[in-house]
Amino acid sequence: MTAVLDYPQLKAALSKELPGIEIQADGSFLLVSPEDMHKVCERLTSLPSIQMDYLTNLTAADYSEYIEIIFHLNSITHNTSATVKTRLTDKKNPKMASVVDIWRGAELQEREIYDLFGVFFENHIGLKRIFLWEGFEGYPLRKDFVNGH
Amino acid sequence: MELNFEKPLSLLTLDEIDQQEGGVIQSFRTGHTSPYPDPADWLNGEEPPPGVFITSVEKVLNWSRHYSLWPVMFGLACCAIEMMCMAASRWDLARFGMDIFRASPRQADLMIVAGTLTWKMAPWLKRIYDQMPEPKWVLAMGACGTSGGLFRDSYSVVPGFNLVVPVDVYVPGCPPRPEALMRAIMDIHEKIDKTRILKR
Amino acid sequence: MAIKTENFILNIGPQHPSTHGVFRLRIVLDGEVITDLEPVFGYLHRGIEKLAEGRTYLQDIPFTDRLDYLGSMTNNHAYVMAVEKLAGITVPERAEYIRVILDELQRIASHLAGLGFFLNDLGALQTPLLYMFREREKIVELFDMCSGQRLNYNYYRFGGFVQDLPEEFLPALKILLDTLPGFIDEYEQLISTNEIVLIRTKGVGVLKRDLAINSSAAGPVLRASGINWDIRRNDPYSIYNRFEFDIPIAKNGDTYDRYMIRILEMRQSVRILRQAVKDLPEGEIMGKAPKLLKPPAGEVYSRIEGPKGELGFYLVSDGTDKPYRWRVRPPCLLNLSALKDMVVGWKVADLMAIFGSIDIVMGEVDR
Amino acid sequence: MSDFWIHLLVYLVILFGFVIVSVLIFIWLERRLIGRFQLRPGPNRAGPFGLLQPIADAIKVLIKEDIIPSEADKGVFWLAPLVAFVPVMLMFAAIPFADGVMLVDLNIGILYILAVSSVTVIGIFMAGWSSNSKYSLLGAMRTIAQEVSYEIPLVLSILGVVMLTGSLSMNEIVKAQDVPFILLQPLGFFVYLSAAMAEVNRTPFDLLEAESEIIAGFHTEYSGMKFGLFYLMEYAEVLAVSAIATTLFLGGWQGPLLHPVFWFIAKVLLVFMFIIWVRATLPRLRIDQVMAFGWKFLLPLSLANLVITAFEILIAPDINTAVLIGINIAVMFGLILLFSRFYKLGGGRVSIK
Repeated sequence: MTAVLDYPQLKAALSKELPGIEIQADGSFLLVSPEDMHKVCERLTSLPSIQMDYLTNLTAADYSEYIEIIFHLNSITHNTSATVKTRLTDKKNPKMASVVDIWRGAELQEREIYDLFGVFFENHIGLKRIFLWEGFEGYPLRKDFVNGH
Repeated sequence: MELNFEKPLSLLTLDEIDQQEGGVIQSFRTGHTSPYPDPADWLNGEEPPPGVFITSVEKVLNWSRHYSLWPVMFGLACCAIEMMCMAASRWDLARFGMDIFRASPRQADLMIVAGTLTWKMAPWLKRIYDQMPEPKWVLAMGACGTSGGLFRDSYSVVPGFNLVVPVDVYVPGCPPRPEALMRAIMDIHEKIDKTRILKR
Repeated sequence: MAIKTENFILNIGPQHPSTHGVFRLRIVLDGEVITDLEPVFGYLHRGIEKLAEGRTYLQDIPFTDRLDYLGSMTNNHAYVMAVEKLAGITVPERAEYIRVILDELQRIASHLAGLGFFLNDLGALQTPLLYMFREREKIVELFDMCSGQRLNYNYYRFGGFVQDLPEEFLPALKILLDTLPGFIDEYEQLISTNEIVLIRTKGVGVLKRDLAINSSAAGPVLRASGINWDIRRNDPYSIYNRFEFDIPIAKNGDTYDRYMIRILEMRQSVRILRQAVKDLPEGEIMGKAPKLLKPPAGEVYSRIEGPKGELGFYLVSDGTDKPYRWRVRPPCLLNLSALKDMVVGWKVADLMAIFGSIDIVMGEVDR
Repeated sequence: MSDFWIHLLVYLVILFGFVIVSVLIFIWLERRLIGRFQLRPGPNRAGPFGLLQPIADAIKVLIKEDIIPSEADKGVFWLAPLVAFVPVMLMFAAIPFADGVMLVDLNIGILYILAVSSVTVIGIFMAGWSSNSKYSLLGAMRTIAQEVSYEIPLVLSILGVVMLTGSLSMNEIVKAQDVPFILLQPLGFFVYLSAAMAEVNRTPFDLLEAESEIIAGFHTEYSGMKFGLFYLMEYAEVLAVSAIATTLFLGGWQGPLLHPVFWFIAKVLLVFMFIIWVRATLPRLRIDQVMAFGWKFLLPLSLANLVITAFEILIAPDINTAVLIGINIAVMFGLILLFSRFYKLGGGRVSIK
């Protein structure tokens, strides 16, 4: 059975490793601020006790005040799973550091988020629209995108 | 609609090529809003004049086109699987002489467009249609062909193939059963038998 | 004085006999050897995730059929299970068993189609494809009996099924289960030891172990590289923990292993089907589910082991009858993230073999 | 003088009629047989048992629109089908249908056939090059590599037969076969058949128009009558190859009681069905594996075959044939197993910097 990590304990382990950043672990996920998301992800994959080496799913959701980026992670060795989220409050041009250098599987999923939500990922290895064509204006999966022709 | 590059293709960076293609798709989308009229001139043709020689030549030529209709592979989505099932052993399409699925449009007569057509794919469909030599027919397979089907109000789906190419036969169903597709191909055979070679 | 050679950019366009639908590859060739490769997606992007947000939960089930249209039953199961987890609906015993039967049948049908297309890309002029379509027709015949449709079934409902299996379903399934292992042995004799298939696939397109994990590959592609990760075993859903079957793992992750994994998985599916048919209980089919489903606000990520890999649904509900966010984890798309590392250095003919062995369906890649 | 012209005219009509009719029969046979291999009936609607299907194909292809791509090199594009088809027709001039019944009984018959048959490569390459499309160019390049490099094992395997008969004339070769040479020259037959299948681009060497890789190879851009000519050329080549195989190895028109021409056609059909059977079952080899197979496997085998035949002729001309056949077959299997042990087929991955 894939055990879900106990979030407060995970929060303790991470804040011991990275003293400066603040993480919330209230509900069923870990909430991290976008700036130090990259550092947290590095720790998650490098710590031998956690070792979240399998990025199952990376997606986004457009809420009224922020765009939420959701990481579903798995550890193949320990057979555990975790959900880590970050919220981009600036909805005009949301920006975030890309995690391609940590998980190669994130490349296509980040391109999809850029294409359908407009979230720009810094130092991504080839950030282009994946599904729509270059001249398409607007980001379809945003709630304010009118679905007409 | 041609992708006319000023510089040769190999010197262009990939982003410039993408920009060019994006521009083509965008202009294609705005340019194609009204559907092509369905070619139905064979319907109201009056009986051919009594000249024996003309009708028998026409009969032979139509017979040869009827039995040697080579389809071009244009499988887009789920309908393509049903098209393959029809070409497989149970509903063998080869009985009608159509077993060679030509990969290159130059040698094909019939284009079975099977699946959902998106605006990004539309210019390619038009180009493949233009590349096919003259006596050619189009069979729009599935609900996506007639009206965009399940995805009609999506931002990236062409609502009906007749916006892009003149369609001869529409096949309802999502996906239509192989028997329905076979029936549509027989409709095309009927159409071929009735066409007048020498336009009067 | 080195000869000045120029690279040859070839565009394996959206319409191509062996790209399994509308997938485009821009490859840079040096003679026959591929030096660079850039996949282009989006020619079948119908925007299903945007359309699904505009329809109620029940009306979204037909969308799941058209995602991976070679594995509609498993897609339905994944989505329906996610909504049941979200709304807390329980499924009766008989419905769980029927779901396992239909999933394993769909896995065999999807592997048969995938292997057929793969051998077609190796150049064996559709003959193996038509033999494997003969078996697939039998399974599609069974699905036609119970759901009335040959390809997009729309048969699952929240809480179970609307109609029970027709009475001629089980006898036909028993006949199929007796004949299928014979056919799989026939394929093994004809193909697995064929000299030309071995030369074309052994050691070609190797996906190493850590790159497979890092690039979130899933299903047969992951297990071919030697990683023991199968959702039915690691994170059992529905009643998979009641059946004993083993997970085929290969060692060196080349094209031959990906082919052999699918053959062995078909044998395991027949084993599961035999156990499921043996102790299929009687009882009602439909659990207690409201007609107009309004799940409580919240989110869920539930996943199953589809034929192509881990198929997950991430649903966010805001209490209304329409989902707020409807996300599919596409195994076919993520299996392609390491395509470049597997293909660079090989020849054009190998590109087709490697691409065929990953076995993707464009409906799920582009959504 | 005049009977020469009459002879020429009659035989020209016979040859053209024979080739056209047998190509039509071959097309029908191939589509029906591949259908039967794939559990499906194959064309049976056009006429009884689909017999009129090839005629329907031929008429349709002839009246199809003939497209010449705009950037194509018009002259070469137009000439390519001719340069590819004419040599195949020339090959039939020296093939004996019965004792002495042939257009011209050249005393260098087999040499003439081999010389003419290598001209089709130029026609195919002209087609690939002039249609100015990437896929055709890739197909053209593969053609040259494959057909030129399989010419050598082909010639060497035929040399074995010529050594046994002592003459190059096709008629003499058939007459000298009281025992069909397939028994005296099993290795020669094996090398000849594989090299001929590569010459004619049939699976497992059909790199040329590999549907799954490069669409339709050199005739991607051809349509209408030009494509019909290529289609005809492809089947005429297979007919020529099986006709040569029967005259050289299966004893040509020799047969117990029926008329010689009947035996000749029956054997040609037999070889053709074998080629269809191979095409319907085997997958395709990669281009570098085809090259390695040709140079590293077939070539040494044909050289070894020459040495053994020469050895047999010189040292022991009067062994009775049964022992000789036994030795040859044993040598054949020994050599094939020995060679296939220590040679690697084709390179693996090229490391890209």
